Amino acid sequence: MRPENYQLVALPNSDEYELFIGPNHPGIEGNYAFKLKLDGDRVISGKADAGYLHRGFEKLMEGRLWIQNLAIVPRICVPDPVPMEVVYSLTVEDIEKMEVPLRGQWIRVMQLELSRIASHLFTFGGHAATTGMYTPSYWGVADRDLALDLFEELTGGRVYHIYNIPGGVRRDIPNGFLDRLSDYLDYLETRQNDYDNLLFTNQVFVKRARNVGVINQEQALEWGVTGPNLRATGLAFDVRRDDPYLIYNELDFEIPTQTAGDCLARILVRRDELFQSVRILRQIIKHLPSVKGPVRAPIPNPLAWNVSMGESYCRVESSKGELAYYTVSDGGPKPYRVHVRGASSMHAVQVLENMAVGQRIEDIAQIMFSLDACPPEVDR
Amino acid sequence: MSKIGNIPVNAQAGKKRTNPLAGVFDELVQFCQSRSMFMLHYCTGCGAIELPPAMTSRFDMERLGIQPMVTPRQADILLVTGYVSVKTLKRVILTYEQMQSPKYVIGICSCTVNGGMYWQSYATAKVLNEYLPVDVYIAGCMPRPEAVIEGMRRLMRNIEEGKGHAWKDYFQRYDYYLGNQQHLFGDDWQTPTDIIGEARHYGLETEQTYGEHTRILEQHQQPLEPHKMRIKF
Amino acid sequence: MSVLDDLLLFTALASVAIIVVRRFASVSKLSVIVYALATVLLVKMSALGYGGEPIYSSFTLNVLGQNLYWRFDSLSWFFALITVVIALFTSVFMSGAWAEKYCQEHSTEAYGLLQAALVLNVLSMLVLLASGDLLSLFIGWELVSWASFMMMFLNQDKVARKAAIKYIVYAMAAAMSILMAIAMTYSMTGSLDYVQIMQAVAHLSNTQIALLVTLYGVGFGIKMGVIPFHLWQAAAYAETPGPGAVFMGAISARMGLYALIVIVVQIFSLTRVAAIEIPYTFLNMQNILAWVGALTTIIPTYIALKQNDARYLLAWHGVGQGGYMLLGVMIADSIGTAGGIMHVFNYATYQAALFMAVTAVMFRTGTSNFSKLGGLVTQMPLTFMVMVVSIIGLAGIPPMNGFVSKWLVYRALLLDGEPLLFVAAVIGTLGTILSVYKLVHNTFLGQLRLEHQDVKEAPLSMLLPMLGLVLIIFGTGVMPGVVLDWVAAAQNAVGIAPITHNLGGIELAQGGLDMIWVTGVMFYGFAVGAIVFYFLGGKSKHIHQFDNYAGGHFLTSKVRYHYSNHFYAGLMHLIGGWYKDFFKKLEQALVSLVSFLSQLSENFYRSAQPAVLVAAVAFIALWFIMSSFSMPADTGTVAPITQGIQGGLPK
Amino acid sequence: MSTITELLTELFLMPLIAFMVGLAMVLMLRKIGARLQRRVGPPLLQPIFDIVKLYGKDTQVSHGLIHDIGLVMAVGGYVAAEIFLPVPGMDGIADKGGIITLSYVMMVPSLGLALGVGQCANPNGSIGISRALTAMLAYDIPFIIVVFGVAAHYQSTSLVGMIEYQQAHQWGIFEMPLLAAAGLFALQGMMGKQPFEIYVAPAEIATGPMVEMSGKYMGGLFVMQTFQLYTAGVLYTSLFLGGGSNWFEFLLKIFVVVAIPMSVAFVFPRYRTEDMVRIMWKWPVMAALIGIAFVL
Amino acid sequence: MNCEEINLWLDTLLAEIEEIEVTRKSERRVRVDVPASSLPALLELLKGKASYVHLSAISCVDWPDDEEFELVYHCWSYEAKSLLSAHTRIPRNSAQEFAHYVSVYDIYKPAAFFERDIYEMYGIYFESSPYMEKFILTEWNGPPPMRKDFDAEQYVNDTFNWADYHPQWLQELEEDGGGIAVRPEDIRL
Repeated sequence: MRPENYQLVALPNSDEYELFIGPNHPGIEGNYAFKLKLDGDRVISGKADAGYLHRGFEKLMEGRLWIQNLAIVPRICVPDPVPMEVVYSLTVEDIEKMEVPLRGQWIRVMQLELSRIASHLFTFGGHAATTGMYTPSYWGVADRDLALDLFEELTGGRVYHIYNIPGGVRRDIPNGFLDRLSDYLDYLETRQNDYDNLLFTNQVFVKRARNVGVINQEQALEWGVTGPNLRATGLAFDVRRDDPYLIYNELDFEIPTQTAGDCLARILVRRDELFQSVRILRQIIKHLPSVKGPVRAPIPNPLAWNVSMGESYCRVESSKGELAYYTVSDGGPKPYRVHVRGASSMHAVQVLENMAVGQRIEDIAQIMFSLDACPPEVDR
Repeated sequence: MSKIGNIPVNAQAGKKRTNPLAGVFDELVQFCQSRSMFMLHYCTGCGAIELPPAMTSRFDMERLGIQPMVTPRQADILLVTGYVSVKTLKRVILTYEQMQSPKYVIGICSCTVNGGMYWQSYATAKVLNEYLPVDVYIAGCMPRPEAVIEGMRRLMRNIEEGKGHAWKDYFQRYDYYLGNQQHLFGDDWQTPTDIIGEARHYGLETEQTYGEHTRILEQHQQPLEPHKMRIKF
Repeated sequence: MSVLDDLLLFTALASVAIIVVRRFASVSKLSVIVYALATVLLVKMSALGYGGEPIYSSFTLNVLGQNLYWRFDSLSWFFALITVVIALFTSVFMSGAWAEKYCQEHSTEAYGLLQAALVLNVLSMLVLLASGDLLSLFIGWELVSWASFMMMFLNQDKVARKAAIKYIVYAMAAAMSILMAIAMTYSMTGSLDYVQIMQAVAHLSNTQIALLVTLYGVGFGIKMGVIPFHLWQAAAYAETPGPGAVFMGAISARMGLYALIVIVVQIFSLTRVAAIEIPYTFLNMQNILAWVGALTTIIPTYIALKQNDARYLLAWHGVGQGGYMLLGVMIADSIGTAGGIMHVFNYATYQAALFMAVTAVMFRTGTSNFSKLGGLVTQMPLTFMVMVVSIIGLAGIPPMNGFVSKWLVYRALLLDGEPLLFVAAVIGTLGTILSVYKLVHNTFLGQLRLEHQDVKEAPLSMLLPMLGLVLIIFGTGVMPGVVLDWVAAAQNAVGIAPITHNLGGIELAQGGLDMIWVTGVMFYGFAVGAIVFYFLGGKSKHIHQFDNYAGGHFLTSKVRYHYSNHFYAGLMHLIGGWYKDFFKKLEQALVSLVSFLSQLSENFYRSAQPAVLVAAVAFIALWFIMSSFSMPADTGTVAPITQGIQGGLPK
Repeated sequence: MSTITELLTELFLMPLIAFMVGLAMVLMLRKIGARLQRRVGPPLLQPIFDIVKLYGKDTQVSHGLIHDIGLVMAVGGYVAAEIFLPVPGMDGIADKGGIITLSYVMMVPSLGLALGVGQCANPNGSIGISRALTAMLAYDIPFIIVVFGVAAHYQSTSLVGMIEYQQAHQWGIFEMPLLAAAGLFALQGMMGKQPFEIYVAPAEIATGPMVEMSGKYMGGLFVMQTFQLYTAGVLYTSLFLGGGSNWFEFLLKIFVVVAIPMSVAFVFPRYRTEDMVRIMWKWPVMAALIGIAFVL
Repeated sequence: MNCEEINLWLDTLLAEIEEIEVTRKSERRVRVDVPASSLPALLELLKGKASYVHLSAISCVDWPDDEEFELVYHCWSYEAKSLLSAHTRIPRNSAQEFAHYVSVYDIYKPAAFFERDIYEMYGIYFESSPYMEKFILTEWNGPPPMRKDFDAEQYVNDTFNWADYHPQWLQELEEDGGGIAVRPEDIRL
């Protein structure tokens, strides 16, 4: 930094001191920082510090073709990239008034739900690790890896798939994919008991997570909390059901809620959501073979595709919460403006700063992970 | 234009170890260094997402003696996982300087090599080895866990064969690295770590340690002498 | 003229001399010489330390048919030695640079007064220790109380004045309690002489003994600051000007223990005390006293844990450590009492060193508030060393001397089969470790503040006594036999089987202690550790404090990166609610009563001098109690006694 | 003359054996963890690799003399403590100190480390130390009650005497099951493993005391850990499992003892500080006090 | 109130505001164009009277040709289950000085984040917004980067170097007439 920062100054006669959680800290999710002012172990105030992951996505996208942008959108949120591709495609389809073939829609939902499973498995481990239990993160990441294998088979990429394009998905599912998916779901269900015993009903964990980082419903609405974090306060709202996109209104699933609004409630909501996703995937496995037809609508030459003028705001339910893109086209080969409303842009900044006040240093990392914030969504 | 390639390191500089026994056991130490690598828990970019799989049950890095460590003091390897924004780069450099030698930098993902898919981004630094001496690059977007582990094994082999000396380059050609840092961050860039002092202390300095950029640093810098324990009445 | 006469006379003359020359700069040198000569005189009596016969003073007084006389036995000599040696160290400590600074900040007069107060304290303590009967004991007691008060009252600070007044109120209560007890003893036994009382005690009933022990216990306990009378001490000692705090903190409160040993252990004998069963409980009088000791180790220690000022923290520990002594003495076997008595010596050494270190820090930085300190180790390394050695002693960790006496107490509790007392003692010790780390961390470790960048090491005149004390702490830790010799003689004098010991500790069939071996092995371990550290590892580089892990951030000078307040926050979440301040509220009720009385008297006397006020209040209270005492005892025998006592009052 | 040679051998051998056995225990710890986490785990010599590498670092930072001395005290204190612990065929100076001395000598490394970390001027470290000392307060109370009970039962504070008694009669664990259970609980805290891992807590305070430790400083902590595991195992074995009449039996016992807390460690998160103190002062203290009532 | 009633209520509400233009794009999407002066009042009404409690996002679009910034407030109603996008346009300033607008933080708390974001990226100063300071771009000294007149590629080429990656195997390929078919500078569109 600047030399003047090292020029000694008299410190105020106060007992407050500062701690830096992140960017190089195990208690932070990704490259992000949370600066704390503490007195003893009580947090006086917390200040989020973002920008470590800033790449100027929105600027980058203005400089690339509509189709090229598909390659960079999943990079905005790494643990859960599929919704990014889908929602970007949705806005383009909305501007172009394209109709995605039904089979394409089913496959998209399949990916979305599989991605949700992978993301939640990742989160459990992270949350448990902040409380000192590392075994769930070992298990969770390994089990997530099996989902990534499925993705690899389906799309060719483990983490970044670039499988959705405006108009549908790039290609149909491989032979026998649904069987392997079904096996994976069976496996996940056999693991349910292990996870419950190890994590969700572990007395020590429950003691750590209960009544920590409580948001009530009013605060949640005021601060714009979305997704599982909102459902953990008792409001059964889910974009998939209440603002349905793709074929979600044809699927039968529940919206798990908890009322406590604390860290435990949030992780339990995610746990239930994971098994709701399993339920959705089972329906897809059952229905998908009967949905015939192409997987994508024809699009013009992608290298010379001038999307017609218009604007569209589309949102989906990602594993972190409400994810939305605002896309503006001026009829040119490149987007005029793409605004990414990351699901975590509220959680990781204002909600966290508000929740941290008065909490204890023990719980800060846990609160952060229980909100399941994804810093690159803030930075973009 | 910087050139990716083998960094010309004078491996013999600083060879005279302060530890009298280490000369005898040099190879043993080198072997152990290759078999026990503590990597820093610092996710600088999106490539970090492939580290948990590499660390955990499926690929299990610990069987190679690699384990994550929390603070730069404890760690040997700095994994720069993907693009580094300028804001992060400052922290990465600080973190690197706070790490203790022998230390290694692995650039994971294509973005560290040449900007990758963010080549036109105003916020990310493009070529990592302009700012830090990089031991191994693992290209890919993003490299699979197998590739990460393979890269680690390459580093292990390098160390075992006595080739992992890129860290000395940072001391020996500090002026070059500092110049690039100053170009990006401004001339009054100063980290609290005293690299020149360290190079002097451990006998790692060469003529190229000093230059115009270190002179600029000396003009600007606030000297950070450690508090010496002293008995003064 | 016996040696004791020499000592007392010499000290008395020296007091006069010091008071006379108090305005001159030479007073500091004079006082050092005085204490050094007093030490020489004590050394001349050193036969007492090895089981010699008591030495009597040739000066006696005859008051109302009672022969008042003064004598030194092994126990008195032991306490006297500690007193004079600590006074010597203190006088050296306050002679040089500290004196200059104090004179500048206050006045030469104030400094002279401090010296005078110190020498009067020493004199009065010697008189107390030399007392040969109850009346001379009481005279000495009163002298000590007022001398202490004088010392505390020197600090003009409001808080200090308040603490001093609080103290004198407590002291008056103690004096009354003792006076009452003495009167009753006289009425029951017809004598004030120790030997005669000792013989008469056999004929007393249990109730009488219980009453007497309670009264004496309250009186002496107040001086010791045992539960529930612990509230006055910490503030009073902490606020006394530096060297005064050193002296008072180290030894003053131990006079209560001395008197308690003489009366309860020597005269009544603990077997007799133990025979007194408390109705409806499983406890006896001895248990009660032991539990008072145990609680005194715990409660003040944990109050100390919450302090945010170094002097207060230490002063509270002083209260707590008194508990170990009482506990050890009350175990009543040879090991336990040895531990208790030896702890007086050990405690005096490290507490003096600690107060000196804190005073040195205050001398250099002007504050003892933890929030404003930190990182001084690089500036004051020797003071830091003194503090570390002393806290190791205070925490009772080998190889310092505090460990030995605590070991003896634990060992006795173990042999005695007292699990709860044992646990209580251990809880106290653990609390001590916690708070002494807080002390050393918040003053010497951590971030160095801007205003302390140029702080220097404590001046030599202050450093030398500290280092001398450190040598004693370590030396008697390695060779506790030196002190145990004296302790054994003292035990013999009070009629307890002396402890069998050797130079390195004690030998017991079921596990003894040999500190020479223990220390040897520990230093062997450190040597191995040093070899491993310095020869197996490479060179290291000393770095600036800004070059520090901050989660990848750049530390700047604006960041306070030092954890000092609420140091044990996690623990306090659990036990914080247990600080109920029950005792404080009780005390507040009493204080408001006293202040009411003092305001009344202010109206009477229209005097602005608080000292006079307090004296007046005290006198009225005394008169009130005396008259109420004589009312029921209207039946003949008591009347002359009250007269006798009034005749024997020192004022 | 022979006693002196014997003693010198013991002074040399006892810490060395402790270190070697401790290394094996560290390996066991990591292997148990790996198995529970369904992976392979480190190679056999990994603990040695780590320590040699750390000591072989070319550069390392010191925050001052006390930082160095703290590490010397930390390792040295444990080296000394090992000599108080009787092992088959070697008594060291166990007869000169006894268990009370041992438990206080074992505090020396903690104190040394605390001083060293304090000089690092990092609040993470200071918080870690404040938590570590709180943890010590928490587990030492049940532990000291257990020690009291055991010493009262065997009528001795000498570990040698206790072992002799047990080998002549019966293992302490059968005579004092409640105390043994409480002791095992305290052992978990003493080893600083989950659920009592509060003072390392990487996600909260970035490994607390270790935060500024590099190279040989970190290496010292690794060495300290080996001693810590060994000491805990041997102490428990001596108190309750009759020590060892031969090395095989002895090693078997200490490995079993240490394996129990290690297995528990990987399936629990850590308690908060006050929860940890509460639980330590509740169950093991209760069990130990009842156990003492049986013993006395 | 069910959805239809709210929607009906909304329509009457919207009719009250002057110069407003309402487009119902689909069942759940309403587009409203308001002048900048009426926007806070509209949001106030939306939140207070029509249950649009959730501010999903504030988007900013730069129209340099019109010398205007377009601000889009996306509000969601949990009860009506409909998303209302309020578009407004404010005059655009040069990169050196800020454009000014009012904050809606007192209506919608989440606005603070988006307003700060727009402040950094476009240089629009929102009066009375709580955190008008740098957040993401704390170490950025250039102009607000999202403005159309900031040329990122130019900046990148001026600031950064490129690694010259030309290994042996590539040289061999090129000797055989292969290699990279289109150089990066050629494929720029």
